[in-house]
Amino acid sequence: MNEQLDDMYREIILDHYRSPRGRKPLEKADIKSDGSNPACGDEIEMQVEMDNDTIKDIHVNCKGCAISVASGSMLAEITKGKPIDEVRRIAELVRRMLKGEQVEIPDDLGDIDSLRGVQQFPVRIKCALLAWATLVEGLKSYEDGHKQASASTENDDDEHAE
Amino acid sequence: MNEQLDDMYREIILDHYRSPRGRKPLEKADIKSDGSNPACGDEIEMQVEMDNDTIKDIHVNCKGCAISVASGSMLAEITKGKPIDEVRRIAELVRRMLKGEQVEIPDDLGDIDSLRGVQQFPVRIKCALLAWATLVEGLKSYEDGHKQASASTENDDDEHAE
Amino acid sequence: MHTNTGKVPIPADSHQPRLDLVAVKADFPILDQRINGRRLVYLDSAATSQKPWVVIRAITDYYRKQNANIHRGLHFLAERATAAYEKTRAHAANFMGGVQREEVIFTRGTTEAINLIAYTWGEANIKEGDEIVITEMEHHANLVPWVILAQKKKAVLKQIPITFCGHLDLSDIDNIITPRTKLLALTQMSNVLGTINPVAKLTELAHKQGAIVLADGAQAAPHMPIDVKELGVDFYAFSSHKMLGPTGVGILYGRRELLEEMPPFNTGGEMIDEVHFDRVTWAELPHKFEAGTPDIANVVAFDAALTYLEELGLESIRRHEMELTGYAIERLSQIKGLEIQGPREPAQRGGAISFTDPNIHPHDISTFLDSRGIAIRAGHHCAQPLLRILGKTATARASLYIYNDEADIDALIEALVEMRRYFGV
Amino acid sequence: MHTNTGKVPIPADSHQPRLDLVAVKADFPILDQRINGRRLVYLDSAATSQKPWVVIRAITDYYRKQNANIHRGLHFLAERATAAYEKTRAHAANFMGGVQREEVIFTRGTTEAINLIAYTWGEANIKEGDEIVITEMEHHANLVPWVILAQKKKAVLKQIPITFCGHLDLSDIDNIITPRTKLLALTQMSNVLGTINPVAKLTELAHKQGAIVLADGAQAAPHMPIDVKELGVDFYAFSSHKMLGPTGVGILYGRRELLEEMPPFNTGGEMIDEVHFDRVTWAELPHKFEAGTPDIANVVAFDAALTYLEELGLESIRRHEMELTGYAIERLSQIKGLEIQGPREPAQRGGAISFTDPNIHPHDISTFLDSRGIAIRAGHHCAQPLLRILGKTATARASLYIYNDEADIDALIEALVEMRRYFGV
Ligand SMILES: Cc1ncc(COP(=O)(O)O)c(C=O)c1O
Ligand SMILES: Cc1ncc(COP(=O)(O)O)c(C=O)c1O
Repeated sequence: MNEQLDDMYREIILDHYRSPRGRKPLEKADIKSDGSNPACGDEIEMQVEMDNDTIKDIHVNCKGCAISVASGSMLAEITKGKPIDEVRRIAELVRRMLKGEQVEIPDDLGDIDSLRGVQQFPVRIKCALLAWATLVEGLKSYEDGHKQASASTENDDDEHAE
Repeated sequence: MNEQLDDMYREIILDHYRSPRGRKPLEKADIKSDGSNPACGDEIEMQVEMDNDTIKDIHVNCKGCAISVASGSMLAEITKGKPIDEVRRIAELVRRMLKGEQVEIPDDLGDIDSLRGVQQFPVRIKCALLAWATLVEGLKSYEDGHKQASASTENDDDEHAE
Repeated sequence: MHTNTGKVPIPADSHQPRLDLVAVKADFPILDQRINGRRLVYLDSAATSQKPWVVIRAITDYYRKQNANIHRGLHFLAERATAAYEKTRAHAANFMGGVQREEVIFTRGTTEAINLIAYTWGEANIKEGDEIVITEMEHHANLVPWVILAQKKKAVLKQIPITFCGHLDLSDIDNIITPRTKLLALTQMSNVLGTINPVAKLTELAHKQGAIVLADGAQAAPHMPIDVKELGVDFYAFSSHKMLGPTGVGILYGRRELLEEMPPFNTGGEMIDEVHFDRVTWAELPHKFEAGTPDIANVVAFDAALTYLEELGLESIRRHEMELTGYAIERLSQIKGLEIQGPREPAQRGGAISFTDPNIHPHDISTFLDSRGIAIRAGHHCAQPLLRILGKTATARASLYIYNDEADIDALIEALVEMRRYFGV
Repeated sequence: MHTNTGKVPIPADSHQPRLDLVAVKADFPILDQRINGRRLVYLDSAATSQKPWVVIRAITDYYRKQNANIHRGLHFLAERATAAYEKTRAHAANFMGGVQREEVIFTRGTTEAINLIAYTWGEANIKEGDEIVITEMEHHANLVPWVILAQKKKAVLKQIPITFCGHLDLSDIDNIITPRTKLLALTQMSNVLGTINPVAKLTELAHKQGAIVLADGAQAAPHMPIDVKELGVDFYAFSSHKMLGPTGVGILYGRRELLEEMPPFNTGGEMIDEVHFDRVTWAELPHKFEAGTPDIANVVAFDAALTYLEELGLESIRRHEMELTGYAIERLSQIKGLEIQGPREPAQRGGAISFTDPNIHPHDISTFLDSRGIAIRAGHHCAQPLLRILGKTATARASLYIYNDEADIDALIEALVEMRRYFGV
């Protein structure tokens, strides 16, 4: 289980946790989206600048555990410059990977693969999902014409399923 | 426990049960009193003819178990001709005996002593008490100037106490 | 097997293996006991069943190796306990024929499950003048909550009557279940008469009128295969302790859309999302209905009870009980004057057999049988209105389960005969 | 004993024998286990306690030798089960300083006990404009039911604030508890701060204003002698599972006159006197509040837990925990930057110690400690409003009980130091 621990807190994760990417607030944000896990107390604030259907810049400020911070930091790094559709596909990939499905993570999303170890800690899965759920919510309301969104993974209780 | 069983269903009790005393309804009743244990389903109807403060005649019709029938039959036999105060004393004696207190039953109330075995069957104590509670209620309302009374030993739950 | 008794016909479609009664009995440590110097003959399973070693050991193992509070813990024990608790939920969902795990709520028992519905769905949906339909054979658990709710809401409580043979009398059903009916609440199997009710058929009728249907499965779920989807009911309730499981655990199945709309019942920890002094939001299903620390150990052990039943096979259990019920009714009928309640035909009933002796009160029957090591129940069986309709203040009830055999019935019959000599009436 | 630590002063009136920790630890089979290759250091007793052999065995014995449904049975097992069940009631009545057995109601836990009061006494007595007073440090169990009731009745929910040190701030109490106050509901010991509240004093104030008082004893009853008469409260609630007993059992004490006037909560079997389709009368106390089959086995086994606690001595337990709490707080304070919540002085608090690291989230603390075999809890501890007031979204909480010793604290400290190296922050 020390192995398990090291599997969860991989060096890549600890690196993102110690120096999270996307910390700088944006001057001009097209999307603001907040997320939280009331039960865990993780909180996230996100700002996105869009260029039509593409994420031009993104700011992620996550107050939470190493997993949620690292996941948000990876998100900031990866999604910048990607079109909405692709971001959605990646979010879905992350979700399925964390639920324990056999998914291949492409090389260019390499850091995300390091979140795989979180599977072994069911209670922590929602921490890893928070940033992604928050961004997906934000993109949705952007498409719907709103600017503000909020998300929660608190009740994402699938980890209890057998 | 067959001994316990025989201790509860003493020959005297079975005799009262097989041929209960006081079965004959009265022509002239000063008191009518009904009693029941809803949980057990025991039901009793009582009629009493009074001569001032003395029970002149008594009718007991009990539909219930051997214990309640025998107890009612003994009551009919014993209380006939006795003044209210003494009947109350006897009822109290029966009650204390059934609750397991060390009480002496005078020789002239000899049959009652045979109810002692019921102590060992806590759930049955209220069966043995029903007739007595019904009579005491009846006498009380007689003194209060009413004719009709009803009683219940259902919630007489002391047997649960340690 | 006794040769002096005609065998009850076995349903043609029953290809299930027979129970190995010797093995089954050996699984129940309490049956080893001598009561009043005699072998224990336990014929009170309708009140509560005995427990096999696997269930007892599951409790012990839980406390020895897994015990922790669930759902919020991040440590090893808490995760194991949570997984074990949720495993039982998934198992119960399967046991009922495959429902969603979010549709399975843990309660203390059938009684609490039904009260939960009355306090939440009932409180929100029953209005003045609405009609609640029950049957004349309901247990107080599926009766008193509706009497109270009807009083409170000025609603009307109607009963489907019973026939002389102890079946539901459906001759006037169209005047009982009407467009005014908001709820049909009925038992799937009577704990007094043994009658198995046509739940699927009545559910169809009730649904046509727009009513919601709750089935009380306390007596049915332990003894036959259950498929709530096939029954079509909206709510289904049963108790662990009557089906080899521990006390303190009940299951409420509720159709997801209904549960989602319902307000919570008890409130507190575990069932909330966000809490402020002036507002609260609820957790998702099923947690919304499980406030506070549940009976974790017993929920975990209930899984072992379900597995035990499934390994025997619910079809096999039903077949065994039908045969034994047939045998018991036949033997009891041979005792002159003994009055047996409910249907005679084992296919139409379960193994709860109520009877009365014309001269000996049920209490005396019970006490006498007890002196011979035979445990039955005597009284109103929490069905006072039914007993009144039967014209009885009490009955004696022998009820069967997987660990009973013909020798148990023979012991009962022998003791009943001896009893008459004893009381000399 | 460690020599490098100042000893916490022991109250002068404490002549109680010390706990024999080696013997105590040996009584808890789960502590024998290795978690993640390490000795289990269980510091999560405020969530649920571990169980000694005597309690586990009491459950096993019950199912092996006594199991039957209670109160209505006339057979041997039913009488034994009933007597055992009622024995626990009498014991609990004594444990609380000697109340009447009719004043002791069995529930599933503290949460259900408090909901029972809200649904019965609260429903009947709280009117529009009435005030319900709680504190800022309540567990959701003693908070959400009052938020909901206040909303429903248009009553006002007021909170007694806390000071910077985690005590109740009574400076403005006369404006909080007023003649409009109908209920004061407060915890005797905080599950987050550890604070022991002046329940007797506040009860006196509330009674002067004509209010009813409910104390949540979930965290206090396991750890110190309780006398509800001395506290003066009208209702008192606690949970078996936090004090060595099984899950599924709680105790509600209620003053007899109040309980007698209150309508029942759940309805069904066992709690009735007479049942008709149009009217029902209730059983006497305490049965009026115990509908359906209760968690018989666990109630029976809870007796063994109470006996175990009493044999150790609640005074001795309190003394042990005060010493160990003092030691823990002192050692934790030596870790630079670690922030500890609640009073520092062991005499003013119990052994639930919440702390935060400036750089490491409580979840990460918990997960890391778990890898070292140390079980603590991290999160909002079912007290979201309190956490908001503390300015935290979560804390780590180590909580102590009779089977913990200084070696457990040393293991915690060592791991916390190691953790900082691990995360490198
Ligand atoms: C038909 C029926 N319904 C409900 C109940 C109540 O079950 P419980 O006491 O487990 O809540 C019983 C058990 O006595 C029953 O037989
Ligand atoms: C102070 C306090 N009150 C109430 C509760 C709820 O107790 P239970 O979950 O046993 O109902 C707890 C336990 O978490 C608690 O710590």
